[in-house]
Amino acid sequence: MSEDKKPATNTLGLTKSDYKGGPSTMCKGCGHDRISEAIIQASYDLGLDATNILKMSGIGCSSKTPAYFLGNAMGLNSTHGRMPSFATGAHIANTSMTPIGVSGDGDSASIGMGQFVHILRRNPKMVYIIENNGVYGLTKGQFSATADRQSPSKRGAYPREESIDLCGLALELGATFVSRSFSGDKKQLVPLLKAALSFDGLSFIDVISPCVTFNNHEGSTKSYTHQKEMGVTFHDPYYVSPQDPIDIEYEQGELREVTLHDGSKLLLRKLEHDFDPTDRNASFDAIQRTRNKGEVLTGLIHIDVEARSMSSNSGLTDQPLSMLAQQELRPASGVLDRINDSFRI
Amino acid sequence: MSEDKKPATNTLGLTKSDYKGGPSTMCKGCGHDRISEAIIQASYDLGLDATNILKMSGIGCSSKTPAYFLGNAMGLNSTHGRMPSFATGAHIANTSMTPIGVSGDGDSASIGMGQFVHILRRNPKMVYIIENNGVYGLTKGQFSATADRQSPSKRGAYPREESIDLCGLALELGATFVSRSFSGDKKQLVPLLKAALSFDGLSFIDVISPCVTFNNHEGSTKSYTHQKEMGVTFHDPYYVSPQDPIDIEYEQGELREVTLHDGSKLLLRKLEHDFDPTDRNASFDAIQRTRNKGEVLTGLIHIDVEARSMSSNSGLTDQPLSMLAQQELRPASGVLDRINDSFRI
Amino acid sequence: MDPVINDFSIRIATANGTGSQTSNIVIQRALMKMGLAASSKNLFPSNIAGLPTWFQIRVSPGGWQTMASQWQVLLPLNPATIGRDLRESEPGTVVIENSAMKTADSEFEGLCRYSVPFDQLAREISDAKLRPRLKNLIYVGVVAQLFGIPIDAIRAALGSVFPGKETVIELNVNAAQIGFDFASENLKKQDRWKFEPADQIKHRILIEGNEATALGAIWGGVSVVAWYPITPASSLAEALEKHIGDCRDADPEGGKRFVVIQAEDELAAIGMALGAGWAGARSMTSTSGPGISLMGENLGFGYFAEIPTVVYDVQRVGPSTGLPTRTQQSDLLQVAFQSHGDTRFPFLLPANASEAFEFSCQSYDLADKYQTPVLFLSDLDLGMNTWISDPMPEPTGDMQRGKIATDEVIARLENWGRYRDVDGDGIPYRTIPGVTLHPDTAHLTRGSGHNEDAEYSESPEVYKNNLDRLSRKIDGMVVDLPAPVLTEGDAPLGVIAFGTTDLAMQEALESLDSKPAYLRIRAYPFHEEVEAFLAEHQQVLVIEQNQQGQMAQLLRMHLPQHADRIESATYYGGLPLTTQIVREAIEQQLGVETR
Amino acid sequence: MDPVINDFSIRIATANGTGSQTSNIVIQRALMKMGLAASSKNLFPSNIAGLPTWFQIRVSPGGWQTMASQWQVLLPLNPATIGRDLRESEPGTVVIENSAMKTADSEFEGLCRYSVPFDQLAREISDAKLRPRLKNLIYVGVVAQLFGIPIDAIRAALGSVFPGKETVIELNVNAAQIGFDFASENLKKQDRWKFEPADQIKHRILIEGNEATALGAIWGGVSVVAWYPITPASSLAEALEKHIGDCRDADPEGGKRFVVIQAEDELAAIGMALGAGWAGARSMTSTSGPGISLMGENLGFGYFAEIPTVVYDVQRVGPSTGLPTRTQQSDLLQVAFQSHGDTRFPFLLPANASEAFEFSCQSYDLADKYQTPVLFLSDLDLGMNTWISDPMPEPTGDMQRGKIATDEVIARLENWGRYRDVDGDGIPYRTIPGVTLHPDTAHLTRGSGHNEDAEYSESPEVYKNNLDRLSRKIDGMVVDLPAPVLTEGDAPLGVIAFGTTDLAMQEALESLDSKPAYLRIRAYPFHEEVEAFLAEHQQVLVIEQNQQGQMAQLLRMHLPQHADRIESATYYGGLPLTTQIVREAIEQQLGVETR
Ligand SMILES: Cc1ncc(C[n+]2csc(CCOP(=O)(O)OP(=O)(O)O)c2C)c(N)n1
Ligand SMILES: Cc1ncc(C[n+]2csc(CCOP(=O)(O)OP(=O)(O)O)c2C)c(N)n1
Ligand code: SF4
Ligand code: SF4
Ligand SMILES: [Mg+2]
Ligand SMILES: [Mg+2]
Repeated sequence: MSEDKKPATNTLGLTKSDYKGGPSTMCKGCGHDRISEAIIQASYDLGLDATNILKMSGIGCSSKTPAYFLGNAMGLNSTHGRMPSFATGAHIANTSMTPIGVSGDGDSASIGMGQFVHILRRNPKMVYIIENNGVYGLTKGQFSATADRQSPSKRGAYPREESIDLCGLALELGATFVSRSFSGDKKQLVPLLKAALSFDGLSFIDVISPCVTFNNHEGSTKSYTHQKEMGVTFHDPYYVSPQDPIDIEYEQGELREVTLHDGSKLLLRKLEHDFDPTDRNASFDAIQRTRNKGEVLTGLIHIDVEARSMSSNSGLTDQPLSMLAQQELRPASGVLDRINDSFRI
Repeated sequence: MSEDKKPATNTLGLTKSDYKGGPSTMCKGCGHDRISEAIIQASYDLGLDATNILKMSGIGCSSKTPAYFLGNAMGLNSTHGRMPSFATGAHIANTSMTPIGVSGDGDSASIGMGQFVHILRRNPKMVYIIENNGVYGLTKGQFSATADRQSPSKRGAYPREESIDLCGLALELGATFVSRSFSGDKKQLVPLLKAALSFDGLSFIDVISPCVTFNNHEGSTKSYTHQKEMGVTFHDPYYVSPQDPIDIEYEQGELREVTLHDGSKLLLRKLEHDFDPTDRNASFDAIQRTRNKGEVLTGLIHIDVEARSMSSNSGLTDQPLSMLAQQELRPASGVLDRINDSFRI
Repeated sequence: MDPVINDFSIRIATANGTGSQTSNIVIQRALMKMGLAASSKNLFPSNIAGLPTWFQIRVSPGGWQTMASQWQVLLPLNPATIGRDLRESEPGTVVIENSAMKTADSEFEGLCRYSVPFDQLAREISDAKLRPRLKNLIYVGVVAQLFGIPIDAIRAALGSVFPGKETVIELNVNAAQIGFDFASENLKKQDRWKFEPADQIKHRILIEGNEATALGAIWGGVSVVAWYPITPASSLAEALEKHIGDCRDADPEGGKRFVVIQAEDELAAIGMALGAGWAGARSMTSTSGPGISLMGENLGFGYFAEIPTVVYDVQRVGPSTGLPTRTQQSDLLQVAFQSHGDTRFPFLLPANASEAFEFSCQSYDLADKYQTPVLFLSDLDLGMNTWISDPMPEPTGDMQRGKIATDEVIARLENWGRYRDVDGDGIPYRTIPGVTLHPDTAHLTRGSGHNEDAEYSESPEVYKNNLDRLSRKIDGMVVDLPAPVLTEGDAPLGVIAFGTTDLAMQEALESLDSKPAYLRIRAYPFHEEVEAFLAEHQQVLVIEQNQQGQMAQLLRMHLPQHADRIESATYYGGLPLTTQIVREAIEQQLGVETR
Repeated sequence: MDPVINDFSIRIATANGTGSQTSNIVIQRALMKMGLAASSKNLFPSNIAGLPTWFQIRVSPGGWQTMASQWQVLLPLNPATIGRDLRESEPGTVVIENSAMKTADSEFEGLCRYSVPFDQLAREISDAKLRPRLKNLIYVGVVAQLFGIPIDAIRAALGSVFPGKETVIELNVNAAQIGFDFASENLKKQDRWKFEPADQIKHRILIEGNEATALGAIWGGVSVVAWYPITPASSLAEALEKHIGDCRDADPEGGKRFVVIQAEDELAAIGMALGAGWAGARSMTSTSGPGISLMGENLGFGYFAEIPTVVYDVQRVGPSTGLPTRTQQSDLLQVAFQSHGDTRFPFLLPANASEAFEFSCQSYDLADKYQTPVLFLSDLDLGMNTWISDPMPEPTGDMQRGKIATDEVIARLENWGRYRDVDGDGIPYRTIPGVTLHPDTAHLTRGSGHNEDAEYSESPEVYKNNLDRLSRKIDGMVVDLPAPVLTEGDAPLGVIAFGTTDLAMQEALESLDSKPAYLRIRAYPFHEEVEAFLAEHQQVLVIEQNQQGQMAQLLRMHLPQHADRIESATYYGGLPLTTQIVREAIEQQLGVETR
């Protein structure tokens, strides 16, 4: 009778579901799933050819998510904290491939800090997303280095150390694309991802992504679940309460107080629309200023449009190294004779 | 005939040579030796009891130097890049001991970056010195992560990556004592060391310390030797030219252009005497401003006098953990019965 | 059909994160309240919520805690695995199914089926918000009614799970009662399985291996703990942090006598542990495979610089990330020769929870006495399952802090040097900053070549002598390491096993007509008894939970004269070892031998 | 006193950083210009300037390049070591001393002493600023005059050291002439040592092992190099970077076909190498002991995820920092079982520079074909000393990239899966992003449990099958690994050695009356020939350069049926192995056997 409703397609003639991956195994309501969705949306919008993407990750709940988006892209789920080096190697082997690196705050800010710092310096063309929940999700709720100093963990202890501001750190290290968003802020995150995918260099996105299951306590700025129900505290370590994800929308320049499920508050400050992210001093100032006020700055904090990526700088041939043939790799016959001769005394 | 000239002594009745170590095996003129001398001087001036110091280091020329100062102090020359963790463990085992950690830019800014970042967050009471020459001395002249972007190495290649400003990084990470000096500027370095030794927290000192033997090329900002003599370039990789160390003296607020042996220039800007290092925003500004001008800021850049060290925060007993006796460590008899009971179903 | 009393297993299949684990524990504890040594195995996924998980409870007349290779009762409550769960069940297995799942009748063929409308029953829980947490208790009630667990035992079990929380307990009991009532009214007992009170537990306790290990460390005097989270080791450090404040008195001003540091990674954790060990504190770190691999370089430093510390490796399935929530004994070769160069690391192999306590406690004496990192190798099965265990034994004797270069020692020895072997046992007198105050003791500890006075040296002779002394020292440890345990047999076969394999070995031995002699190795390097055992048996079978037969390989290396008679039987699927696997391996070996 | 021609060694003791190394090389090369196979050993400290260093040059009729255990000529030019240098010299040794050192005459007793006022002679070098660099050439002149090296040979040698730098060459020749003239005028030849031209070198080249290894990598097609500096491996990556731009053509626009990345550490270096290998490039990293220890976790990932890459371990003296500038073969056990869990890594054992080239080149085919990290184990002796070597052999045959899941393969196999063993050899068809474009090839490579289709799995059977396939794959490599080299003998003994021990073995064999059979192992896992060799010999001696007899241990593990007959002889002082040590070990063994 009626015609079949065809799903919408993008410039490549692909539907949005062509950009999906396998079913997620995150906890229901986990912020990480929202980020996967944003990646799917941005890729669809851009008409991305997923076979030119390399999904790279470390270890953690966040690092599992590459299984849940861009099912047509190859991916590598490496070791804990080492995504940056694997991504660098994979990308340089074939610079026509853009890595989307997904990491966690434990993965990048604790064990992976060294590689995080050094990949920022190297600046390969890739998207580097940290799904930042201030906690080790997969190992069940220990603090990470981005945990707020004032947040008690599930067992009630306070982290004793200074929390790391990943965007401030990236900026200090000379990163050329520094941004932050919130997992449930599709309106901000999707465009940021699109910009990131188009940038010639490392685009860093710090995405605050609340962990439903751990970090769930009053006073936390990165969580949105609760353990108390009907005045009865269960303390059941084996029960993971399914939650609805938090979605938010707010305007540029606005300060948004996100009230989380447990009643705790997170102050997000979106950059003004006339903010000039190409001015590095202004970027420093903006971070510094909001930080002093206890706000978390979101948006494209810094971009250096003149920066060139490691790959652009490397003087490499256009043909991927991974595809060079024997005649391009092995010196012509005769060269070894010449070399041998040069070692004759 | 005349009375023996007795050497001067300090408050402990010790002479300066009581603070010396074994003979140095650095190259003649190496900046690192000047730093050892400054440590000896500061310790003598303070009347330090060296048996309360733990000399800690990693691997590198710089990391060898603890053998050359404070011969009465115990020391531990650990593995490459891991001094921070060894120092943390040693100090917490006995908080009445203050570590003087000596590291290199390779040791701390490359392989050791993760531990460097995290010890800054933890903030144990210790002095953390990076003898910064922009180069891997002991492995013969490869770039380190603090090499200037514009400096060609001995073989003429340029580092492709952004150079790390260790003080900027420390400040961003919330370090509570951030300072920089030059190995040959005794007048600045000795007082800084004295302040550092008295501070309750991690006192970070980035000391620019030219490598005589490598990094020796025109245009470098961290070297002071030369390969050309009489117009004849030897390129003799086996000859290490002995040099005089560079000593400088300049006033607060002054910009000092240090002309190095090879003709290259280093612009040092000493902080004004009225600079308020307790204002963290001012510290950020000062670093940022000088950096924009291509100057290297020296002096006590930041100090948070209210900060408390890891040890002060840890709620530890005053008695060193290393000295607790069995009766303080092993629960009284009876406790285990109670514990066993608690596991009875 | 005669009833079978107290001799069957219940397998419960659910998804993780649903809270079913609490219900499972309640069943186990309720049985214990009846005096039954109900053991449990938790087979959980590497995931937080939603993936398949199984819990298996076993009761047997012998009180065996080995995982049963078959279950007699199945609760296939996870739609994702029900097909497979049913297929893997033997004919006659009792199945308590959720009638809402609408599984084809054909799938239940040959099985003894009870259908329960769990979802419908759940609606009887009045509060909708609490329903998801409480509904699992319904199957507890059904099981209780069908197999003879009194509701009072359930209530008592809940009391031990939620101590003091009367409201919570009541809410849970009520939910269980729903299942209980449904079963009494609607299910007609068609099977022969039954629980009855007994006196199997006696003085024993229920404890996780990791918790016992952690308590052992406290009694061992650990004061600096540096760790990095990783399954299945996390609960060790977490249990330690939980208990140490209670067990160890603070000073009169309330100052703590320990510190627990969550390090940024395993490289830092071992660095801190070694730094603290060097400075004289008893220190430790705990991890699993990937962390052990990262510790290699620093462990080598500890070996060569001679620094005491204790490293716990709760083994999981490798290689790489492997199966992080499954059990294995596959880090032996890695640990024994960890780090480049000629190194060797002693390790301890606890087989049960009370040994976990004992060896853990003892490790600190060993590390101090021999001035070297000591490895403690348990596994996920021991570490993360609960065990009905002998009580943890109060350590006898005083702490041994080993040889320390006190002023008295230095005066006595004349020629003291940090690395000088004055007693002929390879063990020098060590320094502790702030304790050894004699000016001669100041030196720079290093991982590079050093002479007996701890001075830098590149001399070949100095180097060789030092390495030989180190080797002598490690070999000499056997006198203090836990000796192997011998069980005599009558069959012409000797069997060697270690760690958690012990339980399956013991049960297998009981069931075998012709019994091989059994040697349980408890430490490396090996005692002389191991050589003697090999010498006495024409054929030796090493049973272990890894692919390569790593213990067999270590034995072949160190006792080459017997290498040709060492056979290897391995299981490495990651599940707790069953008696059946062990028995078959032995029978096969005996068959080959006697044929 | 009859002259002895071309059969003695010269040992030169100086401090490092003084430029003496240049002079030493000039002597060696001058001898080569005379047609002599003058070999050299450089014994340098872990330091940049000022510590003791020795350089030993050997000429022998057989052209042996083994380090001589004694020297016939000594130049004790370092005041810090002169006493010991003299004491270690045998009676009759010729000593060329610096008369300014004022060593007591008694120290020279029994030695043949030539005194040279080096400092005074140095003043004849007119330019004071250049004097420190040139003055070492004076001893070159003295040696030349005393033992018969023509000044022209010195000049020619300098030409090869400073190619094209005529002024520099002249300045140096002039300085050498000062010494030469002094010797002719003042020293009366009292010894019998003499060089004479000969034709020992033939077609051979002079090359460092690391440089040959680097060239092998270029010919092997490496395109991604990630490394971190460490002695004695640095010169491998540095040589590679030096040569690759010249040897490998850029594209027509000048685009490079390789990249060399100095990583921030070894963890990152192996990560990059594996990332690149996974993405399809031929990749490598190079390091030494401490770096290998840090790579453990990622190597295990490479093993389990099946990623090709080549890892060079230029071994130095461990454990820990050990003696970083001394040689050893002590990483075997570490490398074979690196990483937690059941892993196994194949490794290659080159014995000389041309094999270094060959094996290095071949490693890339092996890694690609077997989809696994391949280890290349050389050592400081091979890597950092110069060797008179057969020319590097042009590789025969084409590069082998192994099985790749092209569209054609996928169509043909129907049931392709990333980890499915369709050919029965354990080797699956791998994917390369951008090359394997079939939609079915997209998957997530992981270090956690996975099935044949690369999907996440916690199934025990899937895990076991996968691990067994991996094991089969690694075992299967022997067909492509370099086979052992057998030298028949007549004594009732078989000797096994490998790597740089080969040279001393060969020289020892030549000198022995009764010759044992000699098997040189060139790779792990072992070929059948190794088993056969063990089976054929009642007694087998494994000679190696480490403390534990690590190769002997590997043999005992893998060939237990022969374990009881495997004896071990080890040297681990860190100096290059001498023939004497090997000969004595064999003689002792034969003595025991024949007595
Ligand atoms: C070497 C190593 N150490 C420890 C672990 C255990 N581990 C797995 S995930 C994880 C932390 C993950 O935290 P994060 O990166 O923040 O991810 P999240 O789960 O919070 O998304 C840890 C410590 C590991 N897999 N490997
Ligand atoms: C794990 C490891 N990797 C590499 C090395 C080799 N190594 C020794 S010192 C050094 C660099 C030292 O540089 P830096 O810290 O800047 O000290 P400097 O010599 O310049 O003072 C390196 C890479 C090592 N010892 N250990
Ligand atoms: S544990 Fe936290 S981070 Fe992990 S899946 Fe659940 S909600 Fe997400
Ligand atoms: S190499 Fe450089 S850093 Fe090392 S001792 Fe010499 S001058 Fe100093
Ligand atoms: Mg996290
Ligand atoms: Mg340096």
